[in-house]
Amino acid sequence: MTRDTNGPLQFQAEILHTRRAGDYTVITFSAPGAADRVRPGHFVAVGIGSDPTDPTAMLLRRSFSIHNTESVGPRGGSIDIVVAPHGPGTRWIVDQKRGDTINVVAPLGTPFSLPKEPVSTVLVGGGYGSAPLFMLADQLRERGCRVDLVLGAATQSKLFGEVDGRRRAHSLTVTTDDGSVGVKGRVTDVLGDLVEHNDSQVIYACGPMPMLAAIAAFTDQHGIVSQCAVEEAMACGVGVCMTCVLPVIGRDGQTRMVRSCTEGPIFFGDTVRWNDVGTIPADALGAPVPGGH
Amino acid sequence: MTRDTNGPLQFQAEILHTRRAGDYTVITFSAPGAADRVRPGHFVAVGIGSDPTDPTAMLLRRSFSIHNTESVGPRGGSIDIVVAPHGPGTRWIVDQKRGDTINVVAPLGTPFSLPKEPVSTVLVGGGYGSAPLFMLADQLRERGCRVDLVLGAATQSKLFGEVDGRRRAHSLTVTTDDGSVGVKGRVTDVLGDLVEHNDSQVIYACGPMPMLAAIAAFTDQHGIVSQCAVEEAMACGVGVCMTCVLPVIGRDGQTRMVRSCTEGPIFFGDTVRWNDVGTIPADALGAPVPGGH
Amino acid sequence: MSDALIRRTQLTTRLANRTLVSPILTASGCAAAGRELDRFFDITEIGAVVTKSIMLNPRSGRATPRMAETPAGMLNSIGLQGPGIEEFIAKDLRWLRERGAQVIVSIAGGSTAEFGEIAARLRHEEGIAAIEVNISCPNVANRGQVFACDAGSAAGVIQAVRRNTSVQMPIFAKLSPDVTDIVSIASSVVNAGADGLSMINTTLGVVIDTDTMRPALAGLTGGLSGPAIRPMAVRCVWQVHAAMPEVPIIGMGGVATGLDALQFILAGASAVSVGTAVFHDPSAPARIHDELAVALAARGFDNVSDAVGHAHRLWQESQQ
Amino acid sequence: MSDALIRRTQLTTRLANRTLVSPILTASGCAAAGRELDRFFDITEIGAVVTKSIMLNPRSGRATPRMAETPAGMLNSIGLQGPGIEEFIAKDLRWLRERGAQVIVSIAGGSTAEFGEIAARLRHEEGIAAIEVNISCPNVANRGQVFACDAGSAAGVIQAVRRNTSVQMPIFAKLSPDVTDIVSIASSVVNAGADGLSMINTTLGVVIDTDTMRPALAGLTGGLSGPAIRPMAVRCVWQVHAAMPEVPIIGMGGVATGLDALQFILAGASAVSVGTAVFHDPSAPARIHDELAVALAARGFDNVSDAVGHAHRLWQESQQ
Ligand SMILES: Cc1cc2nc3c(=O)[nH]c(=O)nc-3n(C[C@H](O)[C@H](O)[C@H](O)COP(=O)(O)OP(=O)(O)OC[C@H]3O[C@@H](n4cnc5c(N)ncnc54)[C@H](O)[C@@H]3O)c2cc1C
Ligand SMILES: Cc1cc2nc3c(=O)[nH]c(=O)nc-3n(C[C@H](O)[C@H](O)[C@H](O)COP(=O)(O)OP(=O)(O)OC[C@H]3O[C@@H](n4cnc5c(N)ncnc54)[C@H](O)[C@@H]3O)c2cc1C
Ligand SMILES: Cc1cc2nc3c(=O)[nH]c(=O)nc-3n(C[C@H](O)[C@H](O)[C@H](O)COP(=O)(O)O)c2cc1C
Ligand SMILES: Cc1cc2nc3c(=O)[nH]c(=O)nc-3n(C[C@H](O)[C@H](O)[C@H](O)COP(=O)(O)O)c2cc1C
Ligand code: FES
Ligand code: FES
Repeated sequence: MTRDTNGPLQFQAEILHTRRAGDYTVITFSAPGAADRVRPGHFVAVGIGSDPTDPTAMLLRRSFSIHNTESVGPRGGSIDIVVAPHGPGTRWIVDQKRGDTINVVAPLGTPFSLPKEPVSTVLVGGGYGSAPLFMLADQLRERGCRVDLVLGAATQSKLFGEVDGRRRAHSLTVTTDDGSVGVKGRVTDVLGDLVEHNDSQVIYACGPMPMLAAIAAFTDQHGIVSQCAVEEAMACGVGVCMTCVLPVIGRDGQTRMVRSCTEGPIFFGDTVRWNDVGTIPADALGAPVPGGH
Repeated sequence: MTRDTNGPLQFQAEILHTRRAGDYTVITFSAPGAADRVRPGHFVAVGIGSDPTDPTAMLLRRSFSIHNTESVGPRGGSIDIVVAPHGPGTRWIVDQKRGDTINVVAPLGTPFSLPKEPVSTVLVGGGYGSAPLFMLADQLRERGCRVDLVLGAATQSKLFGEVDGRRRAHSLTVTTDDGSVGVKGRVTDVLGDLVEHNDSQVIYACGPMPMLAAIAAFTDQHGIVSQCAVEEAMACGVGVCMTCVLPVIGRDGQTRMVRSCTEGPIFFGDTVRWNDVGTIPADALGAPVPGGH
Repeated sequence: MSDALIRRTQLTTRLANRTLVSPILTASGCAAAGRELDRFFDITEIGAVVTKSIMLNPRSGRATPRMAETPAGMLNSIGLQGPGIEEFIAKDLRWLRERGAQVIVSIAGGSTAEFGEIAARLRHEEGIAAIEVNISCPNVANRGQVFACDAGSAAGVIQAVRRNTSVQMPIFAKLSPDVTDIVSIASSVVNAGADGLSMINTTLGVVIDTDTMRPALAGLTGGLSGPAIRPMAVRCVWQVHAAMPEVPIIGMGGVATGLDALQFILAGASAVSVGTAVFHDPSAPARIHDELAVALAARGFDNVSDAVGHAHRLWQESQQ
Repeated sequence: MSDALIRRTQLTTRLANRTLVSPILTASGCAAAGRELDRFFDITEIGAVVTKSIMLNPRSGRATPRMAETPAGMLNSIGLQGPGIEEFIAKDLRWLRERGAQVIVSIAGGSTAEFGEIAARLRHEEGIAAIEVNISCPNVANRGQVFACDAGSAAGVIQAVRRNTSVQMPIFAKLSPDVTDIVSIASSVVNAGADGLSMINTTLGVVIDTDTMRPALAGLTGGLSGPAIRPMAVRCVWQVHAAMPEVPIIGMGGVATGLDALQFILAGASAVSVGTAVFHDPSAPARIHDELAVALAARGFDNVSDAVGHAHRLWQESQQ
């Protein structure tokens, strides 16, 4: 058997451009070869350090949704990510400057599935969760789908992509928890009207877990489909460590602890056992039995 | 009892300037307050990371002789060091750019003693070991001492300070192991003539341990004095860890394991037991007794 | 030297009665069953894929969070999630065989009997270079004490595996560093029939999440791995090789570069597994192989076995 | 909050029968006798200076190299170099007293009797807040086995110290993590008369210098310290506090920030020593004190003792 060489690539990337966008930093880096393999919903894993052999106290890669790609960039292809400085790793990443190098693995994960019919869709992004939705919006529109975009965040500086959203979707609705811009409230507060009005068939969502759970509950109630990009802590990002699992119901009805870096990060909303995330449900395959493990 | 606040300072330093000099990088950083406390032979200890709270895999500071100071620099005082990229820590330091910050402790150690009389002196630097000798030359000349400078290295690119040397000493002799510049040979090959010719009373030396040992043997033979700046691996640089010790004979004739970061790095050549460095001599204070410790 | 040349020729290693093309292996639990890493480097060019420890039945593992990053290391509590031995044989082992990779199968159990059963199930499978017995798992019968922390329980497991395995099949016992005297555990498993030793498994740790003010891992404790523990791992290899120089050792714990691998070899390891470094750099095993080839050549070694334990010889000379 | 206010007011701690102005201490061997660090921060504003372990007689320590940097840590083999108890009392203790610092005197010995003698010599000295008994040193009578690795030897040392010390003087036994079951060692020293426990000392490691191909330390093995071992240290504190919640613990191992110190306190430590971090940042103890004050306030704690062991309470709730 020969090697499968169509998967993710690992490469030294040069940072081509960085810009601030509210609380976030958008980083563009060279990705020759890899950029062309990207589909909406894929993510990248970035190492901390300019090279894998640099001594670093932070061994684990940081994962970011792919925001945009350029196939014929200055270095024959580039990728954009949107980074929220959170802990020491992401702070290191946003401190890197044009011309610095980083080590990147991309593209990773299972991307969004696109509908075969030109149905009406709603795309919901919470905070930087909107990052992967713009490429998705483009591809949906190409297939003749209607795209209504909802961006939500705690406050205005944590919204990402308002300007782009107006250009790349048929409609844009903004919500903020504090009402600093758009509708005061949660994204789910505006979904009912949108879905009803446009007869939307699929909701694509990326954002915090409680938001995804709420959307999955919503699509369940309304008898439509959701695809959710989950965010679980990942040690490897490539499928070898089993840190990133969550309980997912298979086609056979059996719940299994499934890797979100490989089988995900995109899951159909009705397959994830949202309330049981962070636990091993008693009926999961191989769950501990009382008395033994 | 109140605190002694005249010792070393710890401060965030801004890198003001860097330049290449052969294989070395000369780094100038701001050192308000500290620059004025420096005497020739003092050293600095530089942390790896822009701030002590930055996560780093390299915890130990790197030590460098102070090459120059400026009391009224752009930030009210600055210090120059000469860095040879050796392992990962020094490589990180030479990668820092103007405007970056580092955390510095300075000045550290016991400096060179200056002669009370205007005697003739020879200053010998091996490789980057010449770094501290130029400030020393200035102060010796101020006191009316004759200063003959000898710079030695394996090869031309590892010599430091030829140009400066010509300006700041009465004479300059260069030796290289490969003869790429100056006399082919070791610094000790040229000492005999110099000392005889100028009736030198003190040799000040800084460089690799074998060179220092040879110079101490030389001054011993010639009945003159040497002061040697030793380079022992240091964990703390400030006198609290006891990693940097070497066997030194006290005024009472007793050998003790003495901290080179605090009692040194400058020692009189005849007090160091050069052949026993790296061991505990059996007659050292508290040496292991057979059968016991 | 061309890359391919370095990788192919110089580094064949003897490990018990096997010859491997390289001393560099993956570490159990850090490479799944090789398929994912094969996209980053050619898994047939390293010494062997050491597979994730497999148990008799499917197993869900522990609840999440299962990991926390720590300085130059990480804590994990995966809890041996896996499909069970039958699915492992049908899918993973089969794929590895078809791919032409060398395979060391790591096995784990909650009881001595379970270890024996798994070994028996593997007995007639082709394409297994060795069995690594992960005895760093809780013994259900002994209030969850880890087998590897008790010389008697550890020996019991190895005997059970030995009885159910062909005499030609090398058995490596994987030891935990969390013991007062690793040499005594090592000698007890060797006496019980282990052909070699794998050292070290992770060391037990706890991280408190200062935001939630609770343990960061859902399972409270986890195993610490990565460069942080390398000096501890090299120490274990050194001590055991000094006591039993004839017993082959697979060294591991924080190997991230060829020079790290060389430390283990000089301390007495015949092969070296790369674990956590794979998360940092998924092509690490191939890179480390190449770096090791260069490092050995630069030091004048013609082959790996001359370097195995070399630091002991130099050390003894220096002590005379 | 002004810096001085943070440092002075909020953080008084009970440690056995003592009250300290701060839970932040230096770690033995990483602060000498306080004088050098006093130039970087005011040593009277931290909880106490824990002095370098002192033996009966002057001692040269081990040959150099005595240290090697390791990922997020270091290995040391100082070998307890020091001036002996008489000079310590005459110079170091006297200076500390005149300076007005709180002092915890760390003592070490090669035999049970030596520990007893040192304790006796300290009995009538003023200005000692507590004695920390470093039992992680080799027992000459027992082929150099470390006292702390054997429950019996460890208890013997503590009994000897207890007999030679006033009942008011708190004795803290300093434990090694290099044991199969730290809780059993802890309970044996508490039964022998220790008022509290200091955890952890360094863990044994080896680094091979790949240039010389020999051990990097002249003494072969050394003690691993620094952030690398923090998860191991927090684990030890957690386990012992869970088993003996009433016994005060001085926690240490890789503390470099106020949040690191908070991890130890939440896991059960009443005070926290800062060791290797001092080499990275000589003003670390004062900085960590300030960071801890802010962290405790941000979490709504009025005082340190409410936070001690708090993670156990939250953990138990979450497990119900
Ligand atoms: C599939 C996926 C896509 C993501 N996309 C984005 C994005 O587009 N933009 C963005 O800003 N962030 C994104 N994140 C979150 C981002 O990966 C984390 O914020 C980041 O890893 C935290 O690293 P840190 O150094 O700031 O924090 P630390 O707390 O120091 O991280 C320590 C460790 O925990 C892991 N970790 C901590 N928090 C998270 C988290 N929320 N998710 C995953 N791992 C975590 C880190 O990877 C690291 O291994 C994504 C995460 C996933 C899994
Ligand atoms: C008093 C003194 C003055 C010095 N002056 C200069 C100078 O002016 N210019 C210059 O380039 N170098 C100087 N050095 C040497 C310099 O400190 C080392 O080259 C440097 O610490 C090595 O760090 P690294 O990261 O490159 O190597 P690594 O091998 O990664 O260092 C690991 C550890 O070992 C210590 N270490 C390793 N080699 C040495 C060494 N030779 N001396 C001391 N510690 C060592 C480091 O501090 C560090 O803690 C001086 C050393 C001392 C003690
Ligand atoms: C996420 C993870 C999972 C692991 N799973 C196993 C396992 O299933 N069986 C086993 O014997 N060791 C397991 N280990 C331990 C490694 O094989 C290895 O012994 C240890 O991590 C030290 O090596 P490293 O520092 O290179 O990772 C695991 C380690 C990690 C980090
Ligand atoms: C250089 C050095 C010397 C030490 N000397 C002693 C000592 O004399 N007595 C002792 O009990 N512990 C000694 N220790 C151990 C520390 O006190 C501490 O327990 C350990 O280093 C873990 O803490 P840390 O990671 O903060 O350094 C020493 C540690 C170092 C690094
Ligand atoms: S992050 Fe490692 S398997 Fe998913
Ligand atoms: S380097 Fe720590 S005492 Fe000298």
